[in-house]
Formats: sequence, structure tokens, C-alpha cells
Amino acid sequence: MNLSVDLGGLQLKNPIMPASGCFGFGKEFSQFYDLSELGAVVIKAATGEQRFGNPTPRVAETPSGMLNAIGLQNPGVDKIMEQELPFLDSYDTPIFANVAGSTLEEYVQVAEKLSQHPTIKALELNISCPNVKEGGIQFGTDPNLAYELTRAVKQVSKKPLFVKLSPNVTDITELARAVEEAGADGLSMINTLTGMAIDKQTRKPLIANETGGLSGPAIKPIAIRMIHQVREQTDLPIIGMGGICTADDVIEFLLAGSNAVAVGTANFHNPLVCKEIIDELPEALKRYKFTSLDELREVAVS
Amino acid sequence: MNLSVDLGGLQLKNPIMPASGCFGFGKEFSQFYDLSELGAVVIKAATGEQRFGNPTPRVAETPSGMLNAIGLQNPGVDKIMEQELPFLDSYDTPIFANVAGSTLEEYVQVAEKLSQHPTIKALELNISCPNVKEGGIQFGTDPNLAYELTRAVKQVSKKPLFVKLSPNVTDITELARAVEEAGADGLSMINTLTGMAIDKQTRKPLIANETGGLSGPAIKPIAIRMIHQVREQTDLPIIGMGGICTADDVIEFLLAGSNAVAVGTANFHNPLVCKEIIDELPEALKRYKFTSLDELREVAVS
Amino acid sequence: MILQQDLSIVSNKVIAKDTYEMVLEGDLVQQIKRPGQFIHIKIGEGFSHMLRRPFSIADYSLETNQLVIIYKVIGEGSKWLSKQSDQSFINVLGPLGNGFEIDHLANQNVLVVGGGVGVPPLYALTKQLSQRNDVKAVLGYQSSDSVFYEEKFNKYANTTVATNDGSYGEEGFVTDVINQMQNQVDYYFACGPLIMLGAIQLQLRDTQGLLSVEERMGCGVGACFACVCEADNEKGYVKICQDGPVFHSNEVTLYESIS
Amino acid sequence: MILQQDLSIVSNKVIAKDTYEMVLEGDLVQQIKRPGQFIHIKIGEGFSHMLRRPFSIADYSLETNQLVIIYKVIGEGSKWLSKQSDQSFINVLGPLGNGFEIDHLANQNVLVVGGGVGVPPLYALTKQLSQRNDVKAVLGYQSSDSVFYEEKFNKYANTTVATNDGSYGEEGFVTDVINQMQNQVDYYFACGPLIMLGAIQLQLRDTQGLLSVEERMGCGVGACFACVCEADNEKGYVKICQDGPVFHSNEVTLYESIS
Ligand SMILES: Cc1cc2nc3c(=O)[nH]c(=O)nc-3n(C[C@H](O)[C@H](O)[C@H](O)COP(=O)(O)OP(=O)(O)OC[C@H]3O[C@@H](n4cnc5c(N)ncnc54)[C@H](O)[C@@H]3O)c2cc1C
Ligand SMILES: Cc1cc2nc3c(=O)[nH]c(=O)nc-3n(C[C@H](O)[C@H](O)[C@H](O)COP(=O)(O)OP(=O)(O)OC[C@H]3O[C@@H](n4cnc5c(N)ncnc54)[C@H](O)[C@@H]3O)c2cc1C
Ligand SMILES: Cc1cc2nc3c(=O)[nH]c(=O)nc-3n(C[C@H](O)[C@H](O)[C@H](O)COP(=O)(O)O)c2cc1C
Ligand SMILES: Cc1cc2nc3c(=O)[nH]c(=O)nc-3n(C[C@H](O)[C@H](O)[C@H](O)COP(=O)(O)O)c2cc1C
Ligand code: FES
Ligand code: FES
Repeated sequence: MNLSVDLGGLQLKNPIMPASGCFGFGKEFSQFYDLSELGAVVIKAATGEQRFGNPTPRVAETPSGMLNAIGLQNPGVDKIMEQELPFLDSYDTPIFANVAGSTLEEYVQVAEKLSQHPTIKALELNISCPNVKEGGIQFGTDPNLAYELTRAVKQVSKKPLFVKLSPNVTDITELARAVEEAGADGLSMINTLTGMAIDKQTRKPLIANETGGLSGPAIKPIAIRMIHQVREQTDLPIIGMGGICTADDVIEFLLAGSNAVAVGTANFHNPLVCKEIIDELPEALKRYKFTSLDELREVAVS
Repeated sequence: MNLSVDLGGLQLKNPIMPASGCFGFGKEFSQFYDLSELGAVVIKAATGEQRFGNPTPRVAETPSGMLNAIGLQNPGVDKIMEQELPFLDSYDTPIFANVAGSTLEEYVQVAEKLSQHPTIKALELNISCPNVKEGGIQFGTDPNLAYELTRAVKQVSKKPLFVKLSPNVTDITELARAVEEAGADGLSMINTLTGMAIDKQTRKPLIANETGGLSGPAIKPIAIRMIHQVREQTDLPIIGMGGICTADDVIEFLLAGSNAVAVGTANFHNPLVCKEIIDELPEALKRYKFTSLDELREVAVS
Repeated sequence: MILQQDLSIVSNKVIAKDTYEMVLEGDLVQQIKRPGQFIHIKIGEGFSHMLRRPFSIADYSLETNQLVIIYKVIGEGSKWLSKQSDQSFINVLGPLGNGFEIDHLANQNVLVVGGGVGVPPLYALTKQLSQRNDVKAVLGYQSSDSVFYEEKFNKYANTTVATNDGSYGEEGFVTDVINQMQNQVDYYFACGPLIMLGAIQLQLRDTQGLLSVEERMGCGVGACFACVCEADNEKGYVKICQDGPVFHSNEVTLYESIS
Repeated sequence: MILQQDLSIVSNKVIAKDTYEMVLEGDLVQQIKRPGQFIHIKIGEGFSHMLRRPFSIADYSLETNQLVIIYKVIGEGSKWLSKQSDQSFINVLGPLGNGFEIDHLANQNVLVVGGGVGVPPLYALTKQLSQRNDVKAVLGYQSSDSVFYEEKFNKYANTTVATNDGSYGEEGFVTDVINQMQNQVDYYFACGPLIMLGAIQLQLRDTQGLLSVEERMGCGVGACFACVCEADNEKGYVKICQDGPVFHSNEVTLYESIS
């Protein structure tokens, strides 16, 4: 079965990509399978300068999910381009860069640099990281800020721009509209929900940062709802994510209105999960009587 | 161990009560244990007139959680007072009424009637039901509406008023502040998160209403975070809920800043769960080296 | 009385395509009053599956303290069940619902109609009905490999099997078979997919009957209002778990709700 | 090479209070390079537990294709592990990390210090060290009922056991015991709680040593940055899962991070 999809002008072999922050810069997972099998790779967030992130512990398990507060640790955009991108260049799959920052200027600077790099085929604008004190989620919860930021980044980048939305909002369609008006070429949704867990032994939060982002199957129903809501309002391509673990989940996300999907937390559960989902997808589609991805997209819940 | 708590002036034997909508009007669960063992009972939402609710299917399972879209089915406030409250009157535990409506006037009317009924010891104002087209969640996502409604209800009721907050908001502290200013005597949090699941076989939402409210352990980290956030801003008593299944969970909710807790979805998993938690709580407190509930409240994460 | 109890698995085996028969043992069995009641089974470890799964009691014996369920593997819950091994325990809430009231029936021509996983509750029913009545059973299945319990029914009832694809027994739906016997029936019992029940209700609208109805459930005990069905009574609805799952054919109006 | 494989459980038994020894068998064992590496174990059915649990390889044999882990029951994951029965399978990702580099050590006075569940990785280490060195082991436990593997260590090392409450062996912490032998040590190895490692690092700051460090983990393979620890290198940090879990005592600065 032909699994290829057109995602805002980019041709992907299949609609499956690892989610930003859950796959590093790809190297570790290249031990498990050939990254060229992936529809795309989304690399870890890049900021203007290197960041050390939050104190540890940075992760905790929750029912059917996990909390993380990595805090955008990364070597900075220059080192990423120098040290990480060359490795990825050897694979036949489009690379998405995830752009983060504390200020509009930082976002713009990072986006500009990455968009000029030949290895990077698209940008994902992370306006939804709940784990940093500055920037991040503010841009993702205020439609005006989201609009300004998207516009500013759009002006310095010619690569397709996907804006990654935060689910920690009263009305996600408002944010989606704002970034669409600002010129976004697509949407990524959802990022994590802000959560917390308390260690009863120490009587302190399990995550040193106190709160962290909730991901994994626990949030899948929220992701499906939000994608469906946004799909009713826009034709922009959507990269859907939030708890995907199986090919069945992928079909559910596509039915909700996603054009492609990203797999995050499940990579920790099974480092081969992206490849296994790609291998199983044709069988799963047949099980639900779809003869092609196009046919599925036509019946997507609307 | 003495488990009693003072909840906004009400004396409860212990901090455990079933959550509204998950325990009917108590009768069914009275087959399993003596309801007098409960800290309190919160009955199903009452509206001005009888309601039939949403079409079926109304529930679906999700990872470590469930969706529901009952749609406030209930016989109406008058029949509830006539037919349901007399049964509960025979138990030695305070009864909380859950008040719902489509308009401010309906809320006020229901609250007024219930607050005059001698069996009802406190009101829980449900401004957060995501499953009805009108009223419900609008009042719970707009601070101004929440303020108006709380004030209006406060004027007709002398019983302690707990306002039940919706987690489907960008900033829950804003809502908490609004209802506190309007005179709320306490807060209940959290209601369900709006979610959706799609049946891959039929290609339609599993819930006839399309979206439903997500409850159960999946949402626990979100509940803990929100309670903690609100506790940092107010001294109002908080009834915490969202995924509680065990005595350990209760301790986590108390550490986050709750004064008492409600158990919802877990009643479907185990109809004896509230009683079992009450029985186990002293042991659990000892396991974490608490000699009393007061001691726990003092170290609550802040 | 409704109990929550760990029952031991006496056996758990495939009896047709994707279809298992599980025998459970424990004191809870003593509480069963009638065929047509059901049990609500906890799935998985811990709290990953918050909803129990309802399954009809297909057979039971107060002497051996055992009950039987027959279930089809559909999704996660039934798949998990199919993997549980003998001698382990599963947590059961039950017996739930009211089942088939048959005390008033004697010397009647009774028709029992089941489709797919609607067949199980009819087995204990047929056994009991046959003691005082003449019973005909019509059992519908997808195809030959999904047929189960035909011989068992044959012991107590004149049994006709129909398969959708004609690969076994009569070809077609149970309604096709019933067409030919309509006038010889004093009373009927049916359990199966909503669409089948609606069709039968319409087809046999001049005959008294009891229908066992399915709906997605939360609590299983009447507290959550998940499983309501419109009904011709004072309240305007029934709760399937508590008031049913068996209803008189003129109480619930299924063919309206499916059209 | 890191593999993800279902290993069969050869045995799983209590060896001390809340402490189990599990023997696993499978081809993955052939990939183990050194003592001190660890495995990452999938917990539970389905996707209810999204994070694997890291456990040190306590012993392994390329001949029998078996490895041993020793684990304490702490929370849901280890509790689940303790309930798995022989002949069933668990899903393992490993071997992970670099383990203890010891090829350069011969004819040295070596000290091995373990606390609680920090003891396991030192067992295979002690076996290998003892082939060419004189090994002293100091093992700290809560109290007498939590002591395990004393005799096994005794075969390869002069072993001192200390318990916090003095109910067995020396009374006090491992650091109390080490105080007395400080000057006779050429090289040391330690694994245990952060606070113990920090104390030892300070106490033996003039001696070369390797520390095995714990941290909560996500991926276990170096991709998620969950398990970083500040370090005295160019990047300013190390990833415990990938660069460790064993570090040179002057690379990671633990006594600073715990003060
Ligand atoms: C009163 C009653 C008696 C039943 N008796 C039998 C029986 O004897 N044999 C048998 O094979 N099946 C029977 N069913 C159907 C059975 O409950 C479902 O097949 C089963 O719950 C599917 O669970 P799952 O986890 O495998 O499927 P999933 O689709 O993964 O289940 C997800 C959720 O949907 C619910 N659900 C899915 N299908 C149904 C359904 N048809 N009816 C009600 N809830 C459903 C589940 O209970 C669960 O909460 C009965 C249903 C009811 C209401
Ligand atoms: C490299 C390494 C080697 C280890 N070797 C051993 C060993 O040989 N024997 C042994 O008993 N324990 C060992 N541990 C600790 C062991 O991983 C934890 O005790 C175990 O993960 C607890 O899981 P749980 O589900 O029982 O506890 P829970 O508290 O329910 O676990 C919840 C989450 O926290 C994590 N977690 C809890 N405690 C720890 C901890 N101390 N270190 C890291 N993560 C933790 C779990 O992995 C899980 O993700 C090791 C840890 C690391 C990092
Ligand atoms: C450990 C971890 C790190 C993450 N880092 C990033 C990041 O750097 N940038 C980003 O946009 N999203 C990040 N995310 C969010 C994921 O990309 C994804 O949106 C979210 O986890 C939901 O998908 P999942 O449930 O499949 O994990 C991170 C998630 C996790 C669990
Ligand atoms: C089936 C069902 C019905 C509910 N009905 C109501 C209701 O009538 N009024 C209300 O305030 N909350 C209602 N809730 C929300 C619960 O009271 C509770 O806030 C929520 O489920 C979170 O707690 P839990 O995770 O323990 O279930 C309902 C929840 C469920 C699952
Ligand atoms: S399942 Fe709760 S009322 Fe029927
Ligand atoms: S656990 Fe992911 S980098 Fe170490």
C-alpha cells in the first residue's frame, strides 16, 4: 500500500515521524533501524545558546503517561548545525527542526539560521513548552503573541513552518486561527499538558521543576478532541500527536483530521516503535477496510 | 487515627466522599456498604426540570481513564427532593447537592430550592460540565460569568457553597479568584477534561455526543497541578478529585493542598472503593510517617 | 445480592472462531436468580482499564458453584480475558440485572432467537424453559466457523442454525428463519445486536416477548446513567444494567431508535 | 549492540527483605561487555507503564546465556516484577551504559563499596577484579534482614558487612568502615545512594575511583536528556544512561550537588 503523504508541500514516504524531544538528534535510534524508513525526523528543540535545562529528576511516570521537565536542554543552534545535522544528512528522510526561545528575537534568530541550513526541510515552532520559565508557553497561550511570533519567524524563513500548539488553553481553535492568519503553513498538535506528581515519601514534587509536561496515552483523548476541533476550522496540514503507540492509534489520529503523526513517549517504551508502526500500518488500514490513505482522509470525522 | 476534617465549617468523619455523577443518589452503593461511613455524599447534578441527557453510547474507555457524556440526566430538582433525598436522610453523613443549569436563572432556582432542604448540608455549583450544549462549561471558562453566577447563587443560599472548576482553561487560578471574590465558600476541582475517541470500525466518535469528559487516573497529574496552583493563591477549602483510586492517591491530593477529596470513576472499577480507601487511610498515613491528618496538611506542598 | 468477588477460572477455551467459553467458580454463583443476568468483569492489572466488561451468564449451577460465560474477542478487554489461564482469578461484580422472568410460562410454544454473542444468555434460559414448554431455538452466526453450542441447544430445543454466508445451516438472517414459524409462537425471547432485536420486535409485534438489550456501561449497577434506553414508561427511560438487560418487547422501542 | 528482546525468566525469588533475585536467559546476554552495565525492563501489560525500569546486571555468563538482576520492591514496577513467574518472559532493552572499565588494573589493593541496591552491580565486578587484584568489599544494608549475597562476595573478596542499626556486622554506614582502611586502597569502586556516593567521593578524594550513579530515566539510550548530571567536561554534563552509569570519581561532582 502506498503510504506517502503530501504535508504542506513536502513529500513524506509515510505519515510517521518521531516527535521532537523524544528522539534526540536521531543518532541513538539509528542503532535500532534505518532512519530512512521514517516519514520524517523532528529533532530536539534548538535555542540560540546552549542550555543545561532543569535540575533532575526530570521525568516521572504517571498512569498511562509520564511527566517531563527537561527544560529545552540543547547545545544551541550553532552546535546543532555543526555537530548533529551532518549525521542526519546521510538519511533519505526530511528533517524538521524544532525552534524554541525565550524571546521573539531568539526564536527569529534560531529559525533564520536553521531555515538556511540545507539539511532542514521544515521548521516546527515550539510555542508550547511548559517547562521553561520564560517564553515557551506564553507565546502558545496568548493568540496575539502567537500571531506576532509566527509572523516574525515567517519573515525570515522560506521553509514550511509548522506551529506547535499547546493544549493548556481554553480554546485551541483561537490559537490555531491566530497562527494561520500569521502565515503558518501547518500545525503540530498537541504538546504536553502541564501536570504534577508528588512523592509521598519525600512529600515533595517528583519532578525537581515541580511541574512537568504530561504525555503518553493518557492524553490521547484530549489530543484527538483538539485536532478534531481545529480540523473543523482550517485546511492547514496538521501533524497529530499525543499518546500514539500503535498503528491503530495512527488511524484514529488520521480520522480525527491529522495529515501526518508524530510519536513521542512511545519511543521510550519501545525504541523500535516508529518502524514497527510503519510496518504494521498497511495491515491495520486493511483491517478497517481502507484501501488507501486517501480514502481514510476523505472519511475523516468532520 | 482521627480522620475527621473541617471543611468550610462542615464536620466530616473523614475526607473521603464520592464525586458527583459517579454515585447516583447513593441508593445503589448502599447495597455494598453503609453510607454513614463516608465523609460526605455528593449527589448527581440537579437541574430545574427533568433531563434525559445525551444519546447513547455515553461512555467509552480510554487509557487509564474514561470518557462520559451523560448530559446531566436527572429527574429535576423537585423530584430529587421528593424521591431521592428522603432515602439519604437516614444516613449519618452530610449530603452535598450538585447544582447545574443552562441559564443563570435556572442555577439560582435550583440552588435556592436545594439549599432550603434540610437534608442538604452544602451545595456544589457545577459550572464545568463539558457535556451539555448550553450553560455548564461557559460559566466555568469565563471568569466574569463565573463571578456573576456565584454571586447570584450565594445570595439565595445560606449553605456553604463549593464551586466546581473546569480544567479546560488556560489559567485556573483566574477562575478560582473570580469565584472566591464572588463569595464561594470552597472549591471543588477538577471536573473532567474534554476529550474524544474515534471508533476505527465505524469511523465515528465512540461517544454519540462526539466529545465527552475525560476522568480517571489519566488526569490525576493535571488535577494535582491545578490544585497546587490554586492552593498557592487561596485559603479556601478545596475538595480535590481526578483519578483517585487508592489511599495513596488521597495522600497525594492532600499534599497538593486539598482539604478533602472526591472519588469518581473508581467507583465503577470497584463499588467498594470509597469504603476501602477510608479503611486503608490510617495505615497509608503511617506508612508515610504521618501521625495525623493535621500534620499532613502542615507539610502540604506550597 | 450483588457481590464483588474473585472467582477462580476453572477453564478458558476456544469454542469457535474468536469465541471463548470460560467457566468460573465461587460463592457469587449462589446469588444468581435467573438466566439472562450478567456479570461485570474487571480487566487487566491495576487501574489501566477503568471500565469493567459486561458478559451474560450463559449457564450456571448452584450445586457446583460454577457459572459459564461465552465471549467473543473484540477489543482489549476480551483479548485480556482470553489470555487468562486456569487456576488464576478474575474479579467479578454480579450477578447484575434481572434476567428472563419465565415462571409464568408453561405448555407454550416458545421461540428463542439469538445472534452471535447474543446466543450465550439463551442457553441457561432454554434449559429452564424446556422443562415445561416446547422450545424452538433459532441461532444466527456469521459463518460456519463461528457456530458454537448447537449440540447443547439441540438437547433442549428444536434448533435451527443460520449463517449470514450460508456456509452452515440455513443461509441468511435469523429473521428469515422466523418468517416461516411466526404463527406457531406463543412467546419469544431474543438476544443479539440491536439491529436484529429491532427487526424481530417489528416482525413479531403481535407476539409477547422478552428482549435482552446491550449498551455500553459504566457502573453496571444503575448509578451512572450510561446505559439508558428510551422506554414507554413513566420516566421515559430504563437503565439497561439495573432495569434490564431483559425488557418486555412492548416496553422498549428499538426499531424506532435504529431507524 | 543494544537489543530489545523478550528474555525468559529462569527464576525469581526472594533473597532478603523486599529483595528479589531474578535470573534471565536469552541471546541479549551475549552483548554484555562489562560489569556495571544495566538493563531497562518493560513493566506491565500494554501501555499502562510508559517508562521502563533500569536494573544493574549483577552477574552474567556468556556460556549459559544468563544474567542476574537483584532488585528491591519499591513501587509499582518492581512489585510487578516480583510477581512474574518462572518460564514467562519479560521485555528487556540492553545492555545499556558502559560499566566498570577494569582492564588496566592488576596487582592492586582494590576497594568495592556498595549500599543497598547499589550492591548488585559490584558482584560481577568483584568476581572479575579478584582474578588479578586483592579485593576488599564493604557492603552496607539497612538491617540484618536486608543483607544479601554476603557469602557470594566472600568467595572473591575480603568482605565486611555494615548495617545502619547494627543488627548485623558492623554498626553504622559504609563510610565508617572505610575510615579504617583508607590508606590501604589503590583504587575504589562504589555504587549506592547519591548521598553515600557523595560522602565516599569526598572521603577518598585522593584515591582514584569509579562511581556508578543513579538517576530517573526516560529512554535509557541517551536521546531524551532525562538523566543528566553536571560534570567536569567540555559539555558540562554527562548522560548517565549513555556516558555512565559509571563515572570516574573526578568527572562527576556529587558531593556538591547533594549539599
Ligand atoms: C448485558 C450485556 C451482556 C453481554 N453479554 C455478552 C456475552 O455473553 N458475550 C459476549 O461476547 N459479549 C457480551 N456482551 C458484549 C461485551 O460486553 C463486549 O463485547 C465487551 O465489553 C467488549 O469489550 P472489549 O474490551 O473486548 O472491547 P473494546 O471495544 O475494547 O471495549 C471498550 C469499551 O466498550 C465497551 N463495549 C464494547 N462493545 C460493547 C458491546 N457490544 N456492548 C457493551 N459494551 C461494549 C466495553 O465494555 C468497554 O467499556 C454483553 C454486553 C452487555 C451490555
Ligand atoms: C543505572 C541504574 C541501575 C539500577 N540498578 C538497580 C538494581 O540493581 N537493583 C535495584 O533494586 N534498583 C536499581 N536501580 C533503581 C531502580 O531502577 C528503581 O528502584 C526502580 O526503577 C523503581 O521502580 P518502581 O516502579 O518499583 O518504583 P516507582 O517509584 O513506582 O517508579 C516510578 C518511576 O521512578 C523511577 N525510579 C524510582 N526510583 C528510582 C531510582 N532509585 N533510580 C532510578 N529511577 C527510579 C522508576 O524507574 C519509574 O520510572 C537502578 C537505577 C539505575 C538508574
Ligand atoms: C521527554 C520529552 C521531551 C520533549 N521535548 C520537546 C521539545 O524539545 N520540543 C517540543 O516541541 N516538544 C517536546 N516534547 C513534546 C513531544 O514532542 C510531544 O508533543 C508530546 O510528548 C506528546 O506526544 P506523545 O504523547 O507521543 O509523547 C517532549 C516530550 C517529552 C516526553
Ligand atoms: C459518569 C460521570 C458522570 C459525572 N457527572 C457529574 C455531574 O453530574 N456533576 C459534576 O459536577 N461532575 C460530574 N462528573 C465529574 C466527576 O464528579 C469528577 O469531577 C470527575 O470525574 C473527576 O474525578 P474522577 O477522575 O475520580 O472520576 C461525572 C463524571 C463521570 C465519570
Ligand atoms: S451502567 Fe451505570 S447506570 Fe447502567
Ligand atoms: S534516559 Fe534518556 S538520555 Fe538518559
